[in-house]
Amino acid sequence: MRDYIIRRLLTLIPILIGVSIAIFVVMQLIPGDVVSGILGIEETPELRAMWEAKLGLDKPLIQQYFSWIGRAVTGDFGESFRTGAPVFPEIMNRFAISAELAILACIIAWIIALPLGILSSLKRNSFIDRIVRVVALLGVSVPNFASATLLILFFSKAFHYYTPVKYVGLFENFGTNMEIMILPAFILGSVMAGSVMRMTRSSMLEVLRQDYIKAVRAKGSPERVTIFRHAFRNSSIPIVTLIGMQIGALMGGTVVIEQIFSIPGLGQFTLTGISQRDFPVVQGCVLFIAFLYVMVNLLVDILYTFIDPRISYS
Amino acid sequence: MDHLLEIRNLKITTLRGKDKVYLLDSVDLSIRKKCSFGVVGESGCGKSITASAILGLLPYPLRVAEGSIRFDSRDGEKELLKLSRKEMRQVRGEEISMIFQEPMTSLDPIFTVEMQMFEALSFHHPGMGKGEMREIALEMLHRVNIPRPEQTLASYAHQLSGGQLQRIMIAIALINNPRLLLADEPTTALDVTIQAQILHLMNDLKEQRDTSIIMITHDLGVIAETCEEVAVFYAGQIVEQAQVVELFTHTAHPYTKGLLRAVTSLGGAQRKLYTIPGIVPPGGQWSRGCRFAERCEQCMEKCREEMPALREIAPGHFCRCFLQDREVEA
Amino acid sequence: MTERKSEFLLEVRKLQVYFPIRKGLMKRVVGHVHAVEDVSFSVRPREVFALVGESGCGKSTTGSAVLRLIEPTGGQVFFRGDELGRLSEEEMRLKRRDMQFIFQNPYASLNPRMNVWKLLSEPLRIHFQLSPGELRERVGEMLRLIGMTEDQLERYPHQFSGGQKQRISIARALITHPSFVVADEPVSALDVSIQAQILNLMMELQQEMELSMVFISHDLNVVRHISGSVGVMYLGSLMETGDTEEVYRHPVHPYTRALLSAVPSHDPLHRSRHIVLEGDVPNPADPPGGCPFHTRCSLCSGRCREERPELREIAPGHCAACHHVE
Amino acid sequence: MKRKDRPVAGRALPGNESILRQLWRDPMGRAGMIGVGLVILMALLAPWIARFDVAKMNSKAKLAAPGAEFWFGTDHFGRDVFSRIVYGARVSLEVGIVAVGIAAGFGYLLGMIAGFFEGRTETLIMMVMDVIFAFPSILLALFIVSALGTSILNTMIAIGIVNIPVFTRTVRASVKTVKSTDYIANARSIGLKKMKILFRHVTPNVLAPFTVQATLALSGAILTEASMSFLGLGIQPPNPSWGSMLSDARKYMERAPWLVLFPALFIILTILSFNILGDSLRDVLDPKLKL
Repeated sequence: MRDYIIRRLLTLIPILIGVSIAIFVVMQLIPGDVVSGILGIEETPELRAMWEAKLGLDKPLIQQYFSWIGRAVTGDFGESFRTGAPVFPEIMNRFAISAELAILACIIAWIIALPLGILSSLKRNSFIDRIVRVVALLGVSVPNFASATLLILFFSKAFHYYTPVKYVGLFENFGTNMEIMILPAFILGSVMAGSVMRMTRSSMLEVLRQDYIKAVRAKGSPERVTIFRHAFRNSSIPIVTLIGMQIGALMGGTVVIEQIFSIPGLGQFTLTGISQRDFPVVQGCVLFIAFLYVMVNLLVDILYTFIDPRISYS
Repeated sequence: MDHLLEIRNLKITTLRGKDKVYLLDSVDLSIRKKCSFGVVGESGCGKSITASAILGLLPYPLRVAEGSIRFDSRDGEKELLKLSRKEMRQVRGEEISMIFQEPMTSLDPIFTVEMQMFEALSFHHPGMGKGEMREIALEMLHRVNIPRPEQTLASYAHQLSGGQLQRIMIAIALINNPRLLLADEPTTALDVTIQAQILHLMNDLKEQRDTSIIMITHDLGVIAETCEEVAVFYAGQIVEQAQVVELFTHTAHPYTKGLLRAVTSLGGAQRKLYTIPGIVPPGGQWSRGCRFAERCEQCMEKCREEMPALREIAPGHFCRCFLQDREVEA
Repeated sequence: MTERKSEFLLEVRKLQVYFPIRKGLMKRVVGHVHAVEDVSFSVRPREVFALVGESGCGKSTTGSAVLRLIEPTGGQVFFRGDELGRLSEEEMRLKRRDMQFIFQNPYASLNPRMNVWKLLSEPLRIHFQLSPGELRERVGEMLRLIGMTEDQLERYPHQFSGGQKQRISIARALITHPSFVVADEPVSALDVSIQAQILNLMMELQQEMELSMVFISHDLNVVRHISGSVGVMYLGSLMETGDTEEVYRHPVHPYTRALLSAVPSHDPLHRSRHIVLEGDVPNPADPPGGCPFHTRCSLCSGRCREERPELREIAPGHCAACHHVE
Repeated sequence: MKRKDRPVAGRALPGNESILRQLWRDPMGRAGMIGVGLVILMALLAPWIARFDVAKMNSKAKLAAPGAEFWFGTDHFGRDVFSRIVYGARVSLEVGIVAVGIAAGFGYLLGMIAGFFEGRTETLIMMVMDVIFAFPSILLALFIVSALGTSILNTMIAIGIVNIPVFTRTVRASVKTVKSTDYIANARSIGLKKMKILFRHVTPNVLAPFTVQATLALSGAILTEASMSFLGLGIQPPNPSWGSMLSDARKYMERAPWLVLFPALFIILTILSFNILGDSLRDVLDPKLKL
């Protein structure tokens, strides 16, 4: 097990190096020039040289890459071109907000999806099953920005209710924070719930056909035990895989929702960085998000061993 | 009740598209107490679904359309098809158990053998302590000749061989001392030498206990080795039923004859093997006459028009064939 | 290479197939599954040689390795005097016209997207330059041999029953008129009553086309019926070989005896007295030293644990690998 | 025996019975086909259906409610929403098809190579795919577009690149499955050359999951384009895109809710239709994957 984790961590290195090179190369392609952006009409050759030296843009590309990556591994993602503030602490602040949103969305998704998915697999082809399948299909088909806009419209027209515009932290005022977060979390959660429901249903149907389920029933097992202890646990591997991918995608993938609801999360930070050509912010955010994604995948793989004794990575 | 189990007029249907299709058609079976009863037939003849129906475990979309299954349980006679879910659960594993064709997939892969043996006990004896359960489990594993019971209890299915797993399945099935054991092709997936071990074990256990066995198989050899009475299924019906010795020595139905000739001609003197021409008609595609007519060498006009009844042609020997009627009448 | 004259069409000498087991950080090879261990046998022209044994004994791997569908780890295979292991991939590919393989599971071995015409004409297109007319003729002739009609040419495999599919896959193997075929459990995926039909067909074709065959099966009755000589395998090794009737009537190896006695008899009055073997087959990744069978053998002695018995001739044409057989 | 001519087992596979007919028989498949068909028709016939120039502003009719002249009303520049929706279908489909084309083309090639040749090539290809996969797709698309500059073509390229790994993985996985089947061993045993095995036996059997993936990816690509345009980094004005129409409409939501309703409705229905079609197609082509 320990060997496996070490091996997986080692294979992360080339992927993360690849990711960092990809980011760096793409950043070089970005048209427009930061320095002229900063200086505007006051640009003089001297000022320009000074700024280039300050930002390290006068060095060869390879050197720029290594100095960036060298500092990145120590958690130093440089300073924002715009604000001059260090990027890493800001990423962590934003990450906390995005993580809260992601956790809420997951909880909502699982509360909806798992029971309904199981129910629909047990009542296969019944009325309930059909309803669940339609709901799940809507969940995966309705884009989050569309449902968000429609819901905002609905709340304003029907109840004259508007979500607070100014973000308030979780520890500043719990109530207001929840008021801000619950609608976006619900929207993100419903999209996730759609695919989790479908996966749960198909995976359960697959397991329910297995001989050992029949054998468990033949022992006189109560349905509750058959379904939860045996069927659900056995069908959870693909579900866990899917959930892992979704959590990975939630890191930064919430950009649209954060934008609509003015939540200062990681996605919004990246988006602002992109539109302002703020290299260190974009580089830092994207690298951090990719790192999170790979770590979530690793955690999922480790989780497999606790679910299924046949999977051992020794 | 004279018998342990009485099946009357059992009909099972499935759905093909929107059509209802019969897979089992009016089957009657009576199983005596302390008897090992063989059910033999080719795949799709309805033998396995009969066993599933007894335990109420038919997979979707199969259903019992009609019939009765009466069972002489410890607390009186029960109509199994009319039991509530809860009552049915009390019968399963406690009074009627089942073992399956594929031992490799019959144990839940993510739990230990111990946990699954304990389950079988605790479903029916909720108050039983861990110590007592462990004692019983070890005793059962010992009975089925598992070499290292302690170690086996802590194992998972993928760590054990097919033969060992089938022994464990038998141990689990017999752990509550049921009155009836349904064995659905218990040795088909196993190698010959392992099959010999398992059949040997089942014969031994039968001697020691009062459990009746219904042995479902496609292999007449397994029937000859283990059973006292046998019913031959063809296309969802019983075509012949008798004591084993009677069936093998005074075979009456052309289908049974064909099956026996096909296996005994193997390794026999003549080079060309005997074959029954054609294939088994699938469920729902049966003609109104005798279902074997298409493949029967002695098929008559009448056979295509009319379904022969299952008649007693000698004491305890039943056969569904017009040829036998003629002999009886003559 | 000098042409070696031999009475045998196929000679297999000390064939070995090992599969590496990889583990750990760098996927190091930590051991090998000894799937086939020093297997030697020969097949005469027009002879059916059967390999029989229980699952995992290496009989199918042997069959595939003979035709280089799996590359052997060691040993030699001579076909008409040519050593197959020395042929280039291209030479081997051309050789396949003359040596074919029949698969166990007709449901899986026929490409679901090819109809009967494509399935049967493909081997001919690969190995012969035939005009469309000749192609039709050869396919038509083969169809008649397997008892099917030309109006079925446009159908796809899933439209046939298991028995018919196996007929098609036999036809596909035999349409180039090979002189040698490996048939890997060709009837075990089929229903009992269909098995006999396919076996009859195979025996007819074998006679008619003067085929030599390695017939692989776990079914002792089938093997007795179809083969002229037999090799009994256990844990990757040959335990006993010889004329089929001789081996069945007078088995000498303790494993062969147990195996034969395990077959259920079809007579309820004479239930067979089984020699019931204890325990399971050892793990081929970690085979026992000495005789492979010693862990389950009733005759096991000190020598059996130490020394691996060679296949020795104990009567003319009858060989066994056991220290206790004289 | 009127059923005699029916196939003995399994469903008919493509190649001998029209896939379209099978889809049509299934109510869900029919719904998906109708939905997708309507969107395609709308896109193809846009110049004839649209009643006004999509970019033509009309200061006299700003934020007009739906009515006889402007069926779906007008936006804050007085542009006809109906016409913009109709042309928006064209943009969505163009972006979707080209992006999926890019993704499917590269994905197919890479997947085939990785699956068939294995070894180092495979490791390298899959590593690159893992790298692409490590970014949330919308963020990666935004990132690429910001580097290349916002334009329709660059949007297509960005969405295309993002979707390559899914195709590579699907194709590689099915190549590996197909490769281990008996019928590939069979093709080898009759003496077929490696390349011919690849094209004659592997490709047709990989096509089924590939087609399903393509349909589902199309709905994904349309969704990504709409999201990017919603954020202002996709299709640029004055080109109509459902995503940017929805985004612009938010400011006037109170006064002119139809500006939100119509684009939202069309996005939802389009993606729904493609998803339904993809699901039914999977049921028809690959019954094993059936949900």
